[in-house]
Amino acid sequence: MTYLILIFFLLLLMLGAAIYAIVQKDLLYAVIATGVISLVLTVLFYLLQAPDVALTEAAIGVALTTIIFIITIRNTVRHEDDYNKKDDLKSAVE
Amino acid sequence: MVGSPVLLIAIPLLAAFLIPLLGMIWKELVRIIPGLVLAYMMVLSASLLYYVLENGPIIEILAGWRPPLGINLVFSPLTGFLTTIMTFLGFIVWLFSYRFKRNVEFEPAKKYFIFLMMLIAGAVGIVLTGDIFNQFVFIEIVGISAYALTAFYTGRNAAEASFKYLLMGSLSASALLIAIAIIYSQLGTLNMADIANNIHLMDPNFKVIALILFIVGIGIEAEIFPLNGWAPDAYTEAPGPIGAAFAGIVVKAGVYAMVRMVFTLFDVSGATEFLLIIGLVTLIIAETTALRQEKLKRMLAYSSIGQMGLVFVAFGIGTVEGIFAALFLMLNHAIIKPLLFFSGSYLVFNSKDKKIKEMNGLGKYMPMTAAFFALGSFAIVGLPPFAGFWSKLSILTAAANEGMLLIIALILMVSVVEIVYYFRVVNRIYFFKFDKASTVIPHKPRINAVFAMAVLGILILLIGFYPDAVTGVLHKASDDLMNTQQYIKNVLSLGQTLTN
Amino acid sequence: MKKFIVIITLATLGFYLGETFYELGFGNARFEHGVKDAYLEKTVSELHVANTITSIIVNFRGFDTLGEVTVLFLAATALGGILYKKKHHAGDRSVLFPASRIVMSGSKLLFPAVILLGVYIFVHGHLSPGGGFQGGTIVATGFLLMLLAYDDFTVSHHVLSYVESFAGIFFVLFGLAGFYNGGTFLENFMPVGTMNDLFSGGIIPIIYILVGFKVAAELTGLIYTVLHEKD
Amino acid sequence: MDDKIFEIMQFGVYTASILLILIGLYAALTKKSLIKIVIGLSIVDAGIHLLLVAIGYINLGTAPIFSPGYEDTASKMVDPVPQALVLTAIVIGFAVTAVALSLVIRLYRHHHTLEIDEIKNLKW
Repeated sequence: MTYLILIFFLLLLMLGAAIYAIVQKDLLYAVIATGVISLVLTVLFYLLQAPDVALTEAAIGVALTTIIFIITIRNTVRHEDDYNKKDDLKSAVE
Repeated sequence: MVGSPVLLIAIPLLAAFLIPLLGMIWKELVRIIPGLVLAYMMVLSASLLYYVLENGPIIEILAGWRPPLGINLVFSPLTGFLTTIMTFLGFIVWLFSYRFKRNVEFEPAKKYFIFLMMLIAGAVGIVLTGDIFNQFVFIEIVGISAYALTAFYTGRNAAEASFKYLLMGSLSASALLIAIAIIYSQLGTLNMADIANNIHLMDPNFKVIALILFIVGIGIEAEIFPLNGWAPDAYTEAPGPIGAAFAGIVVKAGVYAMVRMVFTLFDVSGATEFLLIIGLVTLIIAETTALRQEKLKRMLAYSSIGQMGLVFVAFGIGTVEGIFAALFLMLNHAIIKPLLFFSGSYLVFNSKDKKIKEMNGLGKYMPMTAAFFALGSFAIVGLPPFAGFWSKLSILTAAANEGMLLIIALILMVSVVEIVYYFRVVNRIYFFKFDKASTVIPHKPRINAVFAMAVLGILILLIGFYPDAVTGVLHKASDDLMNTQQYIKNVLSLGQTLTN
Repeated sequence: MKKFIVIITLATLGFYLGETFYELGFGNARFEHGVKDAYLEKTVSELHVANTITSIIVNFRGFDTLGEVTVLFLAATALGGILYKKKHHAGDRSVLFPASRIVMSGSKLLFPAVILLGVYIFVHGHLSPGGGFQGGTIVATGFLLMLLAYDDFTVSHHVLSYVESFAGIFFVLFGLAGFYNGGTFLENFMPVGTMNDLFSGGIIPIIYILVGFKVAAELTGLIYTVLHEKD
Repeated sequence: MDDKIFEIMQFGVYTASILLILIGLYAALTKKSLIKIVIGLSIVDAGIHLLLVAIGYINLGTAPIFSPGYEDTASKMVDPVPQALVLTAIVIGFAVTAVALSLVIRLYRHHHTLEIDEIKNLKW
C-alpha cells in the first residue's frame, strides 16, 4: 500500500511539474521543472525495476538536457513574452 | 558474391568516423573519401543485385543470432533494386557537388560531405533492415543528417525550414515509438518477418491503431498529404544537390518502409484502398499547389510530392501490375527529379529570390543547362520518347485492368496540370526575351556538374528507348513485394525455434 | 480557436491511446513466442553475462547501438556546423553563474570521483547495472562540472576527436572481425569465460568500453561547443 | 502486491504517461515560444519512455540482472527488451533535442526573438 501511495505521489509530482513547465512564462523555471520531470522519472524507472534506464535518465535527462536548455536560454531570452532581453539572466544573478 | 550487404552500412560508418582524423592530414580528403565510399557502395550494391537476381535473396544475420533474436538484413530483388538506385544517385549527387564551396574555408562546407554520406547510408539502412526498431534508428540517422543539411546556409531561412522539419520529424518519431511499443507488447518480437508471421494473433483494433501510428511515423519521410508541410521549405532552403538527394533518396526510403508495413507486416483489410485514397489526395493537392508557385525549387518540391502521391496510387491499385508501375515510377522519378534540381539550381544560380520569372530567355545563354531542364520536364510529364512515358503508361494499364476508370481520368487530368506548369517554365526559358535588368547572370556549370547531369540525361533517354532493359528487374522486384509468404519463409527458415 | 481544436484532437488521441494501453496492461503473459525468454536464457547459458540489458544492447541488438552512437556523432557534428559563425572568439565562454570559491574547490574534489564512478560503471557494464552509455554520460557530467566551475578549464578538441574517432573505428573493426572464421558482423568471436568475472562475456565488455569512451567524448564535445556559443 | 493494487498502479502509470505525452504535444502545437516547443518535445519523449518501460513490468518482478548463485530466476524478471529500447531512445532523444536547441540559437541570431509568429518567413 505504501508502495502504491509512493508511486501515485511521484506520478502526481511529475504531472504537476509538466503542467508547471507549460504554463510558466519564465523559461528558466520551466526548464528546471523539466529537469524535475526527469528526476521523478529516474525514481519511477528504479521502482519499475529498470536500473539501467534510471542511470541513463539521471545523467542525460537531469544533468545534460537541463544544462543545454539553460545555455540556450542564456544565449536567447529568458521570458516567454519578451523580445530581446538577453541580459536578463545575468542581471538576475548579480 | 563479392561482399555481404552489411558492408553497405558498416563501410560508410567506418568512413564517417575516420574522416575527422584524415581531415587533419589533408583537407581535400574530407571531400574525396565520401565519394570513394559512395562509389564503392554503388558497385557493391549493383553486383549484389546481379547475384540476387540469379540466386534468390540474401538474408544477412548480424551478431551471430538467427532471425527472431538478432537483427537481420534482407537483400532481396526489391530492396537490392532500391539500394542500387539510392547509392547510384548518391554518387551522382556527390559528383555534382564535388567542387561545392570549395574555395570557402568554413566549417559547414567540411561537414557537408559527411552528412551527405550518412544520409545515403541511413536511407540504405531503412531499406535493408528487417527489424522495426532498427528501422527507427536509421530513420533518426537520416533525420539528423537531413536537419543539418537543410540548415546549411547561414543566411536566408534555412534554420527555420530545418526547425520545422525537426519538429515534425520528432513528433512522428514519437508516433513510431508508440507503435513499436504496441506491437512488442502484443507479439513479443521486433523482427519484421516474425511479426508478419504472427500478426493474426494480434487484436484487430490494436492492429489498426499500430498501423495508423506507423503511417504517421513514416509518412513524414514519404511526404504523404497531411505530413508534407516541411518538404517545400526544406527543398527550397537546402542547397540544390540536397533537394535532389531528398527527392531521389530519402523519399524512396520512406515509401519503401510504408509499403513494407502495409503489404507485408499488417494484413489489415482496406489498407491498400487507404493508400489509394491518400495517394490521390496527395497527388491532387500537391499538383494544384505546384501550379501556383512562383519559386522554381518550391514548384519542383510540390511536383515531387505529387509524384509520390502517384506512386501511392499505383501501390494502392494492389495488383502486381500496380506495384510494377509504382516501382517503375520510383525509378524514373529518382533519375528525372535530380536532373531537374541540378539544372534548376544552375538556372537560378545568382538570383536572390529564385523566382521562375527571372529565368526569361536563359536558353540562349546557358544552352546546355536549359536543354537538360527541358529534357527533364518532358520526361517527367510523360512525353512519349522519354522515360516517364512508360511508367505513366504502366500505371494507366494497371488501373484499366482493375476497371478503375475514375482514377484513370484523375491521373490524366493531373497530368495536364503538370504539363501546364512545366511547360510554362520551359516556355519562359526558350521563348521569352532575355531581360538584363531583372534576370540572373548566366552561370556556366562546372565540368563535374555537366558530367553528372549528362549521365542522368543519357539514362532518361536509354530507359525511354529501351524500357525492356529495366523491366526484368522491376518484375522480379514487384513479385518479391507481393509474395509475403516467401519473405517470411526466407527469413524465418534461417531461424532457430524459440524454446518456451 | 486553434487551442480548442488542438485540445479536441489531443483528447481523442488520448482516449484511444488510453483504451489501447489499459487493455494491454503490464507484464509479458500476453504473448507466447516472444524473444524475451530466449534472451534471458541465452544471456546466462551462452554469453555468461549477468546483465541481460547489456547483452541485448551490445550483442543481440548490437547493430542498434552502432546506429545510436552514429546518431550522437552526427548530432555533435551538426551542432558545430549549425552554430558556426565567421567571427569566432576562441576562448570565450558564456559564463552561466560566476562560481564561488566553494564551488571551485568542491568541483575539484568531486571531479576525480565522478570520472572514477563513470569509468567503473562502464567497465562493469556486463556485471552490474550500467554500462557504456551510463558511464559515458557520467564522465561527461564530470567534465561539465569542471567547465562550469572554472572559466579557464579547457578540453583539447583534438584529443576529443581522436578519442571519438578511434572508439568508433574500433567498434566497426570489432564488428568486422566477427567475419573471421565465417561468422557474422558483430559476432562474439572471443572466449566467454566464467560468469561474474571481470574478464568474461567475450567482446561485450570491450565494445561497451569503446561505447563508453565514444559517448563521453561526444557529449563533452557537444557541451563544449554549446558553452562556447556567445553572442 | 495483490492483484487489485497492481491493477490500480498499472492504471496510474499508464494514465500519467499518456497525460505526459498529451501535455507535451499540447505545448509543442500551441505554444509560441521556440524554447517552449522544444520543452514540449522533451516532455513527449519522457512520457513515451515511461510507457515503454511500463509495458515490460510484471507483478513483483525483479531487475533483469543475474546475481551469482541465482541464475535460474529468469521467470521472475521484468522484460529486458523494452528497457534496452528505451536506453537507445533516450540517447537519440537527447541528440535531437541538442540539434533543436542549436537551431533555436541560430534562429535567435537572425530574428532576435523567439516568437514563432515573428519568425514566420516561410509558410507554416
